[in-house]
Amino acid sequence: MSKPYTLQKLLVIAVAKEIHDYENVILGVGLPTTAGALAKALYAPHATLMMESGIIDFKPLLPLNHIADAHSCRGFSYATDLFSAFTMTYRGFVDVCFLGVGQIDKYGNVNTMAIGDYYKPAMRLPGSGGAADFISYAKRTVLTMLGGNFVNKLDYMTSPGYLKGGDSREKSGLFPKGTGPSMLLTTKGVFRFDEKSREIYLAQIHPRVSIEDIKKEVPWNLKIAPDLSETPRPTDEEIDFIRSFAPAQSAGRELALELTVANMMRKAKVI
Amino acid sequence: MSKPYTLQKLLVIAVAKEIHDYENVILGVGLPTTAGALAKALYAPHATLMMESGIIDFKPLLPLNHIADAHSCRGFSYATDLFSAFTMTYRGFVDVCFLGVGQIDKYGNVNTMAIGDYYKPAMRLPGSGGAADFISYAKRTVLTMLGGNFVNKLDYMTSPGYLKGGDSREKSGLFPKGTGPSMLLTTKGVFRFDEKSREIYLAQIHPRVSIEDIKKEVPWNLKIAPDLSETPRPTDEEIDFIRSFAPAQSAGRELALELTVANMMRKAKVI
Amino acid sequence: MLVGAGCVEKLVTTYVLRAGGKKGGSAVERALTAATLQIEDYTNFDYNARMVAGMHGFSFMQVLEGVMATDLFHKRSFMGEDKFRVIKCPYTEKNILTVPAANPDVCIVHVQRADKDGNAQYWGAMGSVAAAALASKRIIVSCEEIVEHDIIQSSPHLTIIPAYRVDAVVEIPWGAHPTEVLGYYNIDPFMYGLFMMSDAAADGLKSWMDEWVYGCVNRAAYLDRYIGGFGSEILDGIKAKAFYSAPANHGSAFTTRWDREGRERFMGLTMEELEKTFQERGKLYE
Amino acid sequence: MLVGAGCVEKLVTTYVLRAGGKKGGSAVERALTAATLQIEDYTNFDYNARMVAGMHGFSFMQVLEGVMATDLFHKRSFMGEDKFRVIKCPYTEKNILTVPAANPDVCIVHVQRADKDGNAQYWGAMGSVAAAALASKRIIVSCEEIVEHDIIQSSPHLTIIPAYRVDAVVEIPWGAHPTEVLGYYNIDPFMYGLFMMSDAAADGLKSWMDEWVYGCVNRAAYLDRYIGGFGSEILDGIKAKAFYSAPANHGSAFTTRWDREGRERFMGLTMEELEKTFQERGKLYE
Repeated sequence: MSKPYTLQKLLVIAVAKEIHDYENVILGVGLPTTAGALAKALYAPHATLMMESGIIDFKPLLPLNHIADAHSCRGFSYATDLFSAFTMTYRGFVDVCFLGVGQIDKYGNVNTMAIGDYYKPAMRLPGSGGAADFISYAKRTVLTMLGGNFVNKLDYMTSPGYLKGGDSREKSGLFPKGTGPSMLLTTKGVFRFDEKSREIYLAQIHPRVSIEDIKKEVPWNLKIAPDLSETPRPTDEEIDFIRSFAPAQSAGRELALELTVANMMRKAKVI
Repeated sequence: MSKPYTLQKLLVIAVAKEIHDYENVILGVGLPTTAGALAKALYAPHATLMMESGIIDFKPLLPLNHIADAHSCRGFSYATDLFSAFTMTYRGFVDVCFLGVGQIDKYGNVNTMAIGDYYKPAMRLPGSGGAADFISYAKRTVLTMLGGNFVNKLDYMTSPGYLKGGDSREKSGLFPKGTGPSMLLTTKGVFRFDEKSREIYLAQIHPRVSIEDIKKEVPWNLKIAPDLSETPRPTDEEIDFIRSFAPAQSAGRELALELTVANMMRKAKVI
Repeated sequence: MLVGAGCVEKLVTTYVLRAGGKKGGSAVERALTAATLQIEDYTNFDYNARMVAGMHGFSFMQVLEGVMATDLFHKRSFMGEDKFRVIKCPYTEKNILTVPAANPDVCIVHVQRADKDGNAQYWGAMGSVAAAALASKRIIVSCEEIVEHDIIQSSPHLTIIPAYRVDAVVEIPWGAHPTEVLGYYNIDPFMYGLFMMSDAAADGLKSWMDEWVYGCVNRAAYLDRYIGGFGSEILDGIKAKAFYSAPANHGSAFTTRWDREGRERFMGLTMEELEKTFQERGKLYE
Repeated sequence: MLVGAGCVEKLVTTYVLRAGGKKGGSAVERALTAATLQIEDYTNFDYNARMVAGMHGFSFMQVLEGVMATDLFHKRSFMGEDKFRVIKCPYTEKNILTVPAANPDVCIVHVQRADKDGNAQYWGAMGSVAAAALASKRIIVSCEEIVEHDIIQSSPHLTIIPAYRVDAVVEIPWGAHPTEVLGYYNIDPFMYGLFMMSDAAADGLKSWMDEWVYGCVNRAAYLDRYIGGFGSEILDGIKAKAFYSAPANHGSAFTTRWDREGRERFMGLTMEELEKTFQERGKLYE
C-alpha cells in the first residue's frame, strides 16, 4: 500500500503522463509546470520543457509564478523571444502543450475569455494569452478544467478544438493535420476525444467519484469509454516528488491561501 | 609645416569629416572603417559606429577584414542581427553610411554589380551587399570610388542615387525625404550634388591634380563649384592616427600587397 | 492598476489578471461592467506581432491563421476592420492573416543594468520586452544598476536596447518590487499578495494605491515605508544568490597592427622603414 | 570554392568576393562567362529576409521598397516573377515589396561552443547566422569546443540554435581556419592570402583545392599538413587573448519551496505539519 495522497497530486500525475520522453513541451503556470517537473524527473528525462516567454529547455525547481518566471529554475539552454516561441510551434516543433479551460463544448472548443456577453461580461476570464495559437499548432493539447464548465454553446470561442466535430477541423484548412486537443482533465476524471466523431468522452474516473457525479455536470448525454478505468493510484515516488516540489499545490488553492495568509499574519510586524 | 602624408591619408580624412558628432554611422570595410576610427578619435567622439552584421557602437582598433569582423574591436555595445540592422535604417535611425562605387552616373546612381552584360559579364563586381538598402534609407550616403568610372549609362543600377535628377527620387515615393548620396570621393577630388538639379559637381580637388585631369574621366561636361577649393592639408594629429591605425591602407593597396608578399616569403619556412 | 485608477478608456490586451479566482474580480472586469472601458483582445502572439511590425518599421505583420476560427477574429470592438485583415500570399495564394503595426508612444522598461548612455541589458525570459521597447517612439529605461560602459561592451549579447534609442535612463534599486528581477531579487510574496487581495475589490485597490502609489513621493519613500512598516527581513530573504553565466571570450589575438617589435604585422616593417619606403616610391606629399 | 569545384548550377547570392582586384577574378565570374552558372542577385537584407520568413514558417516576408528602383528588381534570372512580388498593405494601401521564403536543405554552421545535445552558442557579429540555421531543414553544428551542459544553461542568451533543431554536433578545433572565430583565433593572413591568390585564376584554385581539400583525408590531416609545411608559429600568433564578457547573474533567492528550517516558504509549515493538516481537513486519499 502506497502513501496517502491529495486529489491535487492525482491530477498532476494524470497530466504528467501525457508527456513522453524526447518530446518538446510548452508548459503553462500551475498544474502543468508541476506535471512537467514530475515528468522530467520520473518519466521523460529527455523532454525539452519550454515556456512561451522564450525559456527553452529548463528544469523547474519550484512552481512558476507566471509564464516569464526564470527564478524557478537554475538557468536554461536557449533564451529566445515570444515571437519565435510561437513560430516554432507554427512550424510543428511542439509536441504537446497545456491549456486551462473556463468553458468547454462537446468538441473540445474552449472559452477562457468571458462568461456572458464579451463586451459586458458577467465574469471576465483571463483571455487568450498563448492558448489560441498553441492549440492551433501543437501536435497535442492537454486541457485542464479545475473550476470551469461543460456547456452546449460557448459564450466566446477563444481556442479552437475540433470545431463542429468530425473532420471539420482538418477541412477548415487552418490547422495542420493531426493537431487538436488530446485530453481534458477535470477534478472528477480524464476525458478524451473519439477518433472519428471527435466528441468528448469519459476515459478515466478519479477515486471517490461516480459516473453520475460527472454526468450531471455535462448538459448533453456524455459518452463513456467501454473500457472506463479508475485513475491509477500514485506511487510513493510520485507522491514524494510532488510533496517536495509543490507543497502549496498539493494543498489545493483554497487551503494553500488560508495557510499562507495565516503565516503572513504571524510573520509581519504590522499589517 | 605639418608632416608629409600619402594620398590615401588625405582620402581617409576627407571621408572622416562627413561624420558628425552624435551621429549613427554604418561603416563599410576599408577606407570607411579607418575614416570612422579617425572621426571617433578626433572629431566625433560620441558617434555610434555600426556594421550591418549587427556590431553596434564599436571603436575600431584595427582595420576590419570584413563586415562581420568582431576581432578588430574590444567588445561593442549591442549585438543585433542583420535583419534589425537594416530595419533600423529603414526607420530612419542611420545618419550616414558609406558605399564603394564601380560605376556612377551624373545623378549619383551606382553600379557595383557587373561591367558589361549582367548575365554574362566582362567583369563581375561584388554585387549589392548592403548597398541598395542603405542608400535608400540612410539620411546621407558617402560614396567612394577608388577604381571605378563615371559613365553616361550604368551597365546595371545596383544602388539608387537621385534617379533621373531633380525631384525624381522624392517623387518616386520609394525613399524618405532628404535621403540620397551627399558626396563622392575619388582619388582626384570630392564631388557633391546640386541641391536642385541633383547633378554631381566637383567641390574639392586634391593636391597635384588639375581640373583637366578630372574632366577627362567624366563623359559629360562636369560642373565645377564656383568656390572650388583644394582638399585641406592633413594635420599632424590626423597623420599620426592613420599611420598607426591603418599602415597598410596608408601605403595603398598595391604597395601594401607587394610588401606583405615579400614579408610572407621571408617568414614562411616553405611555400 | 492604470485601469483601476481610471486612466484607461480603451484597452488592447491579451491577458487580464484576475485576483482571487471565481469569487474575486479585477479592475478590468469592473470597468467593463460599468461600461467605462472598451476592450480589444488579441492572442499573446498577435499583439507581440503588432509590436514586432512596429519595431521593424513595417505597417503590418502576418500572424498565425488558426485564430480565424475563433471569436478573437470575429468579435471586434473599437478597432473594427483593422483588428485583423486577410490577404493572399503572393507566392502560394493561401490566405494570410495579418495585424496592423503598433508603435506605442512611450515604453517604460525596467532591466538589470544599463550604462549612463542608456545601453540596456536584460536577461531571463525575453518575452516581448525588446519588441515592446524598440517599437515605441520614446523609451525610458529604469535599471537596478547603472554600470560602467566597459561592462556593457564586454557583453553585447545581453543588450536589448541600444543607447541611441533611449530617451532617459534611471537607476532604481528594487525598481520592480513587489515583482522580481532575475539575479537581483525574487517576487515579494507578502507585498504582491497584499496587492492581489486589494485588487479583488474596487475600494481595496483604491486604498492600496492611496497608500503605496499616491502616498509615496518617490521610490525611496515607497521603500522606506515598506521597511518601516514591515522590517527589512522579507527583502533580505528574497535577495538573489550568485549564479553567474559562463563568460564568452570576446578577445582577439592583438589589438594593434604593430607587433611587439614595432613591426607592422602584414608588411613586417617598422613605422620608420615604412615611411622611408613611401618616400623612396614617391608616395609622400610634402 | 563550391562554384570553382563545379558543384553549383544556380546561385542565389548577395555578394561575390573578387580576388586580386580589377586584374584578378573569381570562380563566379569565370563560370558566368563560360555560361555554366546562372545567378540571381539580392541585397543582403532581401536574402536574409527570405531566410527569416523560412525560419518563422511564413511563406513570404516584406522587404524594403527602395530596391524597386534598381535592376535588382528589374533584372531577373531563373526565379523570374517569384524573385520579388509586390502586394498592397491591407491597412495603409501602400505598395509592399516581398520576397519568398527560403528553407535550405542543410545548414552547416561553425560556432564557438555547444553541448553534446547540440545547443549551439555563438557570439560576435550575429549577421544572419541564426536565421540561416533555423530556416534550414537540417542543421549540422560544428564547434571549437563541446562543453558541459551546465555551461550552456548558465548562459542561454548566447545560444542561437536549440538542441531539438540540431541533427549532428561535431567538435573541430580550428574548424574555421583560415578564417576566424572570436575568442579562439584570428584570421590566418598567410593561408587566407594563399587561397585568395589562387582563387584569382581557375588553375590556381584547382591546385589549392587539390592540396588543401581533396589532399586532406580529414581536418586533422589539413592541420598536420599546415603545421608540417609552415610550422606552428603562425597559428600560435593568431590565438585569441582573454577578454571575457561580464557575467550575468541568473541566480534567484532560493531553489526549493522549503526554507532552512524545513518550513514551506509561503505556508510556514514543515512537511509533517502540512500532511497532518491535510489529514485533519479530510484531504487525504488512502
